[in-house]
Amino acid sequence: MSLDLIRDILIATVPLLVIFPTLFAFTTWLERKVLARIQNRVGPNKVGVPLTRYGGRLSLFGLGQPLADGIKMLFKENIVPRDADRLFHLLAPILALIPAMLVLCFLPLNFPWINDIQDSVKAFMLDGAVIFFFAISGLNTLAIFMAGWASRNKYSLLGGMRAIAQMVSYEIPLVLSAVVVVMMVGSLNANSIAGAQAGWNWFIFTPWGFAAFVIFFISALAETNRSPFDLPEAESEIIAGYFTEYSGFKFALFFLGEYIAIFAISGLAVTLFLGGGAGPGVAALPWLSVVWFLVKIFTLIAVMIWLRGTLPRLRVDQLMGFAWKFLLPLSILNIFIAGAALHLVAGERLADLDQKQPILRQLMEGANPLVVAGLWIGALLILYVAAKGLNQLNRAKVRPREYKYAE
Amino acid sequence: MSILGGGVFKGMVVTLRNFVGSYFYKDRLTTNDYSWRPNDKLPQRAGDYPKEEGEQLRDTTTVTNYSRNFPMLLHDGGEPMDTVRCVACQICERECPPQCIYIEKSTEKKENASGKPQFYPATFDIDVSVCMSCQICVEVCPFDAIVMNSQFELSTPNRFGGLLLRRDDLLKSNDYYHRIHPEEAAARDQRIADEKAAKQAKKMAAAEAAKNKAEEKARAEAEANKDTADAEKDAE
Amino acid sequence: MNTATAPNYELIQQDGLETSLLEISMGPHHPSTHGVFRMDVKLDGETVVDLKPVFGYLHRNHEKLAENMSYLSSMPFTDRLDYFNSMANNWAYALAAEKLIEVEVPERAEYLRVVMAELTRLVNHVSLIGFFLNDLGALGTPLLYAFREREKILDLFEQASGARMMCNYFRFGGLRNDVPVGWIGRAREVVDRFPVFLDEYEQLLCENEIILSRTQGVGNLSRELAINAGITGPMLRASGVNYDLRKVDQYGIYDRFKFRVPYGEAGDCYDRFMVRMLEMRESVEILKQALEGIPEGPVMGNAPRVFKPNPAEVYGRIEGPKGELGFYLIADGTPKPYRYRVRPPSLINLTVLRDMCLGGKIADTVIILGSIDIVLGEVDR
Amino acid sequence: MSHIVSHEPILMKFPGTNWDEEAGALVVPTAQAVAIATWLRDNDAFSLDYCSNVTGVDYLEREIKEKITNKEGKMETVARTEPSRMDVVYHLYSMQKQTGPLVFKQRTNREQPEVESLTPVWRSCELQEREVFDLFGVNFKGHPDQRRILMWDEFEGHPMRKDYTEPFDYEWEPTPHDEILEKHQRGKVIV
Repeated sequence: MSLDLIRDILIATVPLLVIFPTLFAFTTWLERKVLARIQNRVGPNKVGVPLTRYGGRLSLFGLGQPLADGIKMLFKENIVPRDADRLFHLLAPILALIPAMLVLCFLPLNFPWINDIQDSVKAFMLDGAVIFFFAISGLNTLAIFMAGWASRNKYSLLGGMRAIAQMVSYEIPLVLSAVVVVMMVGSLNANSIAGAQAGWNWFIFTPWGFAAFVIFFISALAETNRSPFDLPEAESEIIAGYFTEYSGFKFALFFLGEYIAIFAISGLAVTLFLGGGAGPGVAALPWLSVVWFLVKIFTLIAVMIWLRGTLPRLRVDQLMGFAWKFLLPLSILNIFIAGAALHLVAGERLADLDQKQPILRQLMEGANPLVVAGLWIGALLILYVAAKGLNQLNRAKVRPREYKYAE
Repeated sequence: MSILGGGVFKGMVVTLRNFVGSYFYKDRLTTNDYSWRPNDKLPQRAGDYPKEEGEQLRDTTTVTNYSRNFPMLLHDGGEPMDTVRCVACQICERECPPQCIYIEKSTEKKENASGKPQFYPATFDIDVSVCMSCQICVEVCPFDAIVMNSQFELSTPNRFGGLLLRRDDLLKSNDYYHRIHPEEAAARDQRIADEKAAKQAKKMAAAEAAKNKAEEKARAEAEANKDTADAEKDAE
Repeated sequence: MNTATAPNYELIQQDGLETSLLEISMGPHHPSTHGVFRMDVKLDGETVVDLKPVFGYLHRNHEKLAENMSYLSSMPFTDRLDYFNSMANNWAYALAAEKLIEVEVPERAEYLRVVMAELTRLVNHVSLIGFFLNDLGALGTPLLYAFREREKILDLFEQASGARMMCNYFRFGGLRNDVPVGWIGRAREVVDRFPVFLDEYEQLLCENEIILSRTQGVGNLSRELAINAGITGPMLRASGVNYDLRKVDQYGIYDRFKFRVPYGEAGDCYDRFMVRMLEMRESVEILKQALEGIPEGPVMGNAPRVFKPNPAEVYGRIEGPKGELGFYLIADGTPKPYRYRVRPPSLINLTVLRDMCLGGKIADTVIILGSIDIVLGEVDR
Repeated sequence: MSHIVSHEPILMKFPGTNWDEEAGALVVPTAQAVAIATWLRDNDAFSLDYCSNVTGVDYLEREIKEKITNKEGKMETVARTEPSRMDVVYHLYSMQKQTGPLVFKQRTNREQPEVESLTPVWRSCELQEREVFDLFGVNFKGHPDQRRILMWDEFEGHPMRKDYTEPFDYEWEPTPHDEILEKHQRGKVIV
């Protein structure tokens, strides 16, 4: 282990371990402020720098709140139920955090200091990055069930079982919608996928790309137990689900794990569909791509928070029905449409598309716009009709009712 | 809605409108921000008041001038015990639903504001931890001696004696009453004034009736002696 | 067909694997039991196999208290029965007591009574829908919109009676004091702005696919079982029975106002939710008409100073927001009632909780309990 | 007010019942209670399909002074001692006809109160009859699930009875309030 290899490893990993937990703190603040404003409240604004001499306080718009929460979590008593499975009770939050952190390294964040370290350390250069991503993030399910089982509490057990069922069944639509992009780009390397969307031709602007993005986003919500799918920790039914018996720093670890998982999966969504670091001005200042990357991640997180403030929760059987009978067939159909569209547009030029250049630009030069527009509307129409059909198929007639009045 | 997920989007439009609205329309935010100056601590113990008796340091906009919390005894200004209105008739003690008032009547009488010797309450305790601020005592009191205060910061660290308000903690002046409940105080004073005026008028009427009855009697006697005088004159 | 026979779920014997049911006690300290109420639930996986409600955690024996106190002294305790609408409880008790003595309630007091009762109905329905959405999982947003509107009405109560929730405002023969100057104007302003809020609320909730699929067809209550089990209030009207005491008994001066009574037919959670939404609009209609026609004049009739009715038995009932709230009083000539009984709509509406929850998921139990609208102060008295 | 239910036809049909004029209630022998109740519910003339309120009333031994005009037409008060009894009162309404209350009483003694349960007829009596059992001690024959509803199961005694004495309050703590209560009890009896 030569000295400069260790140096390069540290350069590659330490920023990730520093930047993302601070972003976690910022996200908790953002979530509480946005949710508060949605509910016509003001949100945290009391924690700040007390200026005792002037008898006032620098409120910093509540930015001190995550810090205060962190410190509070450190000092909270760490209760472990008497006959809980102590080892696994302790292990679960750590296992929830490690894969989320690990997966962060594959996001194509080319920080400015990235190009003077050796290639072997640049994780996102890994050829099978997307596959590795899904493999590692599958561990999260195991952690949640371990927490549910180890706390010997009926509600946590229910929460744990719900978590397994939900995450396993939403893994498939997630992967299938990612397959569409991989098929287009032809490589699993996160960097080449991002490269293939340089300039403005992101994959979301294609019909099958847009459908795949919607499916990916919905499945991502389910993967990270966010808003309409937050069944494993459904407050109103099973108190706090798998982390009912967690308090103190272990509880904070679960939260950190959950938010880093949200970063990771929205980072992947940005890489696959929203063109990674691509954005105006990247050519002039290359490190601007990191800023664009984070801005896109935060827009996705803002939409997640907005959903959390509006939507109620699904029931377990509806959740499963939605995944297996609606998202799965739709994503498979989407793959066929993408393949057919590619074949129709590119025709015989399919073989000599080189990976480095943006795929879409190459596709667009050859074909005349009329055919492409027709394809666009055709694909979207087929997808919409399929979605309506599937929806009627597996859900009872559910629509608002008219009511009679008595004088 | 016919399109898939239409209802969900309409709901999200509402939350977006509320999100944006809460920055512009101040009346949407119902949570009012209590004063955050650290040294402006809420007055904790009952005796912990500045010289201005009963005055709350915080802006009383949060406490409207209709809210009622715990009873207080009224006195008409000056030295509290000289002008106390309460005559310890113990009707309020008997009517109080949670029985949280305890009165011990004084043995000897004392001059009250209008100069008439009157009993006064030697001890008048209200157990504020039991009182449910239902205002029944104010209704049944025939002398307008007890009214509701709007002071609610009475928390004390001492669990037993701290919440038992003695007579001196309860006594408040009438103009303090005017300051916290202007309308109600004005209406009450008006009613007392009317009753006094009515009593005055009745007394005057009674006095006149008595006076002119006395005159008639006097006139009747005058005539009577006049008749007897004439009779004697005739007799001679 | 009076006792619905529950489907018999015997112990699960699957190919030699004898397993047992998961027995959960959802209660008394649970986020969505609306107070200290416990349900012993037996679960087969997520489906509910058996459910046994347990009451009594908030029992203060309000009736024994009332029998040791004068009639007037137990009026403030009626605020604590259903602490969400104290004015409606006061009115029910005042209505029953007024049957014991001959007292004539002045016009202005009758109008103000209708205004206060309808304002409490708005507060109750708005808060209930907020709690119902909380049980469904919408993290507090509808509830906080509801509380924002509830604050405006509670300020009106505070200005009229002195207290926001424990009003103790009604007396036998009228009201304790008149509303302050300018109150009617403020009330009219709040009532005019309420439909705007209701439109926003309906746009947020009534067509949301997730709410539709979670509440339609859940907790069905048939017409016959509803009548037989003595269900009253919006829950009964959601099952299709048109029985509203404001139209049946026409107590107070409800016959002077033109309003309609919405009712559903399926009797599931969605109907109960929608009937309450539509009922709020009708209450706003009543409030508009009542606030227009309030006459001037006294608010207190010539009630005797010491309330000492001669021996009689009386049962007065009103259409409370949760159902028929009744007071059964037996007077024996002394200033204390001989027997004082409160007919609690929440407790009786819980009779059918087990029938509606069997066979559903545990998530449905929470919503069905939410749609029944119980307040433990009234259930346990 | 929804119009009052006439009770004469019931008296004719079921001779065992009699009409308590002063309370305005139909007193029914417990033996025939279920039969009468089912008839009232299913009969078209009455169709009392909604039992709104079920409660118990406890009457101790008491003597009532009544002013009656005796033979010479003079008013004089006669003291009459009334035996102790326990009533279970049902208020019946009809939702179809929207007709007013018919008060329906079952009487029993105080030592061994035993009454016919009407839960098979109206489901709304189920919880209310359990409450009467819990607070008054009236045993309802035929009740599907007769348990204590408000008190905890190991509780002895029935609180709503007039002669109920409170058990020793083992959770008592010295509070200023209880000085006041003692002073209340010592001198003044609450009228």
